[in-house]
Amino acid sequence: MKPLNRNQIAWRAAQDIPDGNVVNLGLGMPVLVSNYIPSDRDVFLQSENGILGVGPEASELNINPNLVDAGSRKVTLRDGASLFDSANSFAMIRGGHIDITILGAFEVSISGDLANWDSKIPDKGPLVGGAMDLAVGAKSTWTMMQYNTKDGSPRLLNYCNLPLTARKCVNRIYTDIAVVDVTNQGFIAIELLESITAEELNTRTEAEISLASDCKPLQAPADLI
Amino acid sequence: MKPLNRNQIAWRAAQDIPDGNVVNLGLGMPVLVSNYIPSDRDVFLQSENGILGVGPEASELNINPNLVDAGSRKVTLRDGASLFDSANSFAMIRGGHIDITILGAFEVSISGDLANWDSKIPDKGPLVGGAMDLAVGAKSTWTMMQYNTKDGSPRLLNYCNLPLTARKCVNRIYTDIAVVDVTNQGFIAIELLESITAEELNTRTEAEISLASDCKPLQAPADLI
Amino acid sequence: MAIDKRIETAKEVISKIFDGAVIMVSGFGGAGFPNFLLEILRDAEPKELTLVANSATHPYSLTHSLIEAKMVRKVIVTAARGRGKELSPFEEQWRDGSIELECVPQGNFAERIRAGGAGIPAFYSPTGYGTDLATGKETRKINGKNCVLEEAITGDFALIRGDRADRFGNINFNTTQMNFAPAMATACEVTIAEVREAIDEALPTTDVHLPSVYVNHVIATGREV
Amino acid sequence: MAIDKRIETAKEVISKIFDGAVIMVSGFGGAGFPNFLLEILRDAEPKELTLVANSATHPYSLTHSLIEAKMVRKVIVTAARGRGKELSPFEEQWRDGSIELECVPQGNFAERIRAGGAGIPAFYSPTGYGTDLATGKETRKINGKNCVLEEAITGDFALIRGDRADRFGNINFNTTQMNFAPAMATACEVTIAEVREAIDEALPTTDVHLPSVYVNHVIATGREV
Repeated sequence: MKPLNRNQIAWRAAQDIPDGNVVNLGLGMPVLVSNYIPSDRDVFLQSENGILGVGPEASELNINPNLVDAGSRKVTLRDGASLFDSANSFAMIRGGHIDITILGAFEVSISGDLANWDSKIPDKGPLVGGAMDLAVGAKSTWTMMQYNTKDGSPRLLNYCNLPLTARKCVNRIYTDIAVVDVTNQGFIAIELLESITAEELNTRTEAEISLASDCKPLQAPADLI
Repeated sequence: MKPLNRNQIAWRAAQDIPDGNVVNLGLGMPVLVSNYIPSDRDVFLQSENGILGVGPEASELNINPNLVDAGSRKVTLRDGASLFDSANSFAMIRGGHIDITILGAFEVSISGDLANWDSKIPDKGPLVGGAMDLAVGAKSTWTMMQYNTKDGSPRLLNYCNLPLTARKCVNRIYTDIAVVDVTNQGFIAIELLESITAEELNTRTEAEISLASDCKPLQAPADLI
Repeated sequence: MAIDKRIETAKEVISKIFDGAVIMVSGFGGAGFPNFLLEILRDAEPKELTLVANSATHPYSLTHSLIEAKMVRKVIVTAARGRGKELSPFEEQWRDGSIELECVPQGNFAERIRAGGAGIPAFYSPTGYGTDLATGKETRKINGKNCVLEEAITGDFALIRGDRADRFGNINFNTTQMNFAPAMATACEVTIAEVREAIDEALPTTDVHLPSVYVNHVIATGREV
Repeated sequence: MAIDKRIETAKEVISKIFDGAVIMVSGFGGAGFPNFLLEILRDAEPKELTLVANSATHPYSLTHSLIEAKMVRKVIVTAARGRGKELSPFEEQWRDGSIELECVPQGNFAERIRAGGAGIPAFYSPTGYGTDLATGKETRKINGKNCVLEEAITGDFALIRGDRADRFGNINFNTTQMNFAPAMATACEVTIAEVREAIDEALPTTDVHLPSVYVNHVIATGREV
């Protein structure tokens, strides 16, 4: 199996969302997760601009220009949805009523610190949005990311180099080559691409990382492209 | 003219509510004010349990058992009314969006301190309700009261004896014998019953009180009983 | 699996209310009391409860019946005064020192509960400053305004009353039935809602006053109030 | 006198926006931008404005046009990054030091505005703790949670967009058009609302999302968004 592509990473994360959960999906890769939630699970997607129960993207037929999600996509509502203002939406997020948030990440530290909002491009303005609130407020914070940067540098670090989004918040990391839990014993890979050895994983990680005793092969449907 | 009765005091206060104002009326005498608002003024009554735009008391014909005001009366809604929960209602009150609150009072001090919630009856439980929030939050706080206690003791004092509701909050006092402004120069009677002399008013007041240079006779319709 | 929070009888969920639990009970002035659930709770007889409710003594609410049954260790309320000159059961227990009382201004009460549900552990409020109800609390002058530090209130179980619910747990309220229910539902681990009617299909989003994420169990009573 | 907050043209009320005013502008992701009012504001050309808006650079919002016209001294936002690699007009002014930026996590942003309208001068939030956006802010550990002291934001003028309004100033929103508008309307001295349609008769209470007390002027634009 080759390293997972974006849709395959999204598929893999989607398999772990429990039935009945309320989930907020960040911009970028995480929003793809909504395409792969198993059909036997009834999941409510929260959008921080004021939706509980985001439905599929709108088509020409059912578009409402005022109904958008946090990624500015024109969306629909699912059965049982509700709407509210931003203050109430973040009361829901900060108050611990979201089961899982899945966020993109630049870096994650071994203690679960997350850096995902400021890549320090000179003179480009900051964009924090709801990331800090979601990372602090959700019961679980998962990240989705490429295991390494484009130039091969590690993203799983002892300490984040980029500005932090929140401290000690990440519980699990979904990547192209491994699924990693952030634990009191450090990073633990619970799934790993079969073609990658523990030694190679270590060289691609700055911090200590170990394999779970029952570490499984990381797999995803091959037809997701 | 005899000292004003409860309805006459309510009538007198009602005459001073400006057109277009939002007013919260406390339990007891203040709620009577709603009966006497001049018909040329469009006033919205707020009830702290979640109504902006309380209408007349409900009759057998239009009663909704779930629609009550802060005094537990079954009420109706006026045209243009809105409804909200208690947290939002007190956000409205605390946030300075109520023009006037009219509250009952046991005592008012010369600096505008109000005591109206705890009369210190032995072993009876306290009842604070929304009084402290209203006294602090409304743009103007008026009180309605008998000028003296049943045994003739003053209620307009140098310092309140009873537990305070809020400090420096009262702007105006409507009573059976005078209308009194609370100012930086102390209590100033702006209307006084014709049968009462300045000297008598002084003996019935603990704190310093003076008459406004344009102090008028306190009057109210005689047929209000 | 299709979400369905409706229950046929409330006995089982109420039986999970443990000794020492913190229970929030909605209702104000005759509207929004969950009296159906309170009857069952009284029969379940958990002990040493802390009750968070607007009033400890309101005759229309069965909150007082829990106190009379000696199930309550402490109340957090805005009103605890029985009607009439005789002492109410609450006042007798309070005089005897067998029940603890925390009396809170109604706006601080509502805001502290909202804060509990919104992940705000504490806030500064101008209400209550300089009064007996702020005794021992930290104070601070902010932008010239004297304030009191108020802590969030959270609970184990919220018992609320609505008008209609759907199987997802979305709640609609009839006018002033709303009062404290939305805030209380956000602030408790488990929320049990009694409603007049619980429907199969989803409530229209425009009818949802309390989003489903805040509600765990729904029971239809058929009762108008 | 019958209340009627509807205006035929917005030029006069917008002309009252003074140099140095703090302006809040609603909208998120393409929904709820008061672009009709922003066009008039840009032509009125007040200077040295402070803008409180979710984004300084959103292409669908005309907020950015005020910045491009050099009318803005400071922005308080959650997003200030232009799309693409080239610097946006905001980013150029920011680089040159001619505009001040306060970047706030979106939940703290919404809550600080809500607090401004609710008379809460400051609150503790867990969001942002330990990040660059909390630099210099007071921190405090409350019940084991590290928090940052966040101050309320208030403004002089709120420009918001709704769907329908009545002559009293009650506002109804279309789905996610709501976002920051209700909180902003509560937090400003003067609120001007543009809506698709402004009607003579009162909105049904069940349609009112923003009570009339928070709205000063209403103008119908006929526009869908």
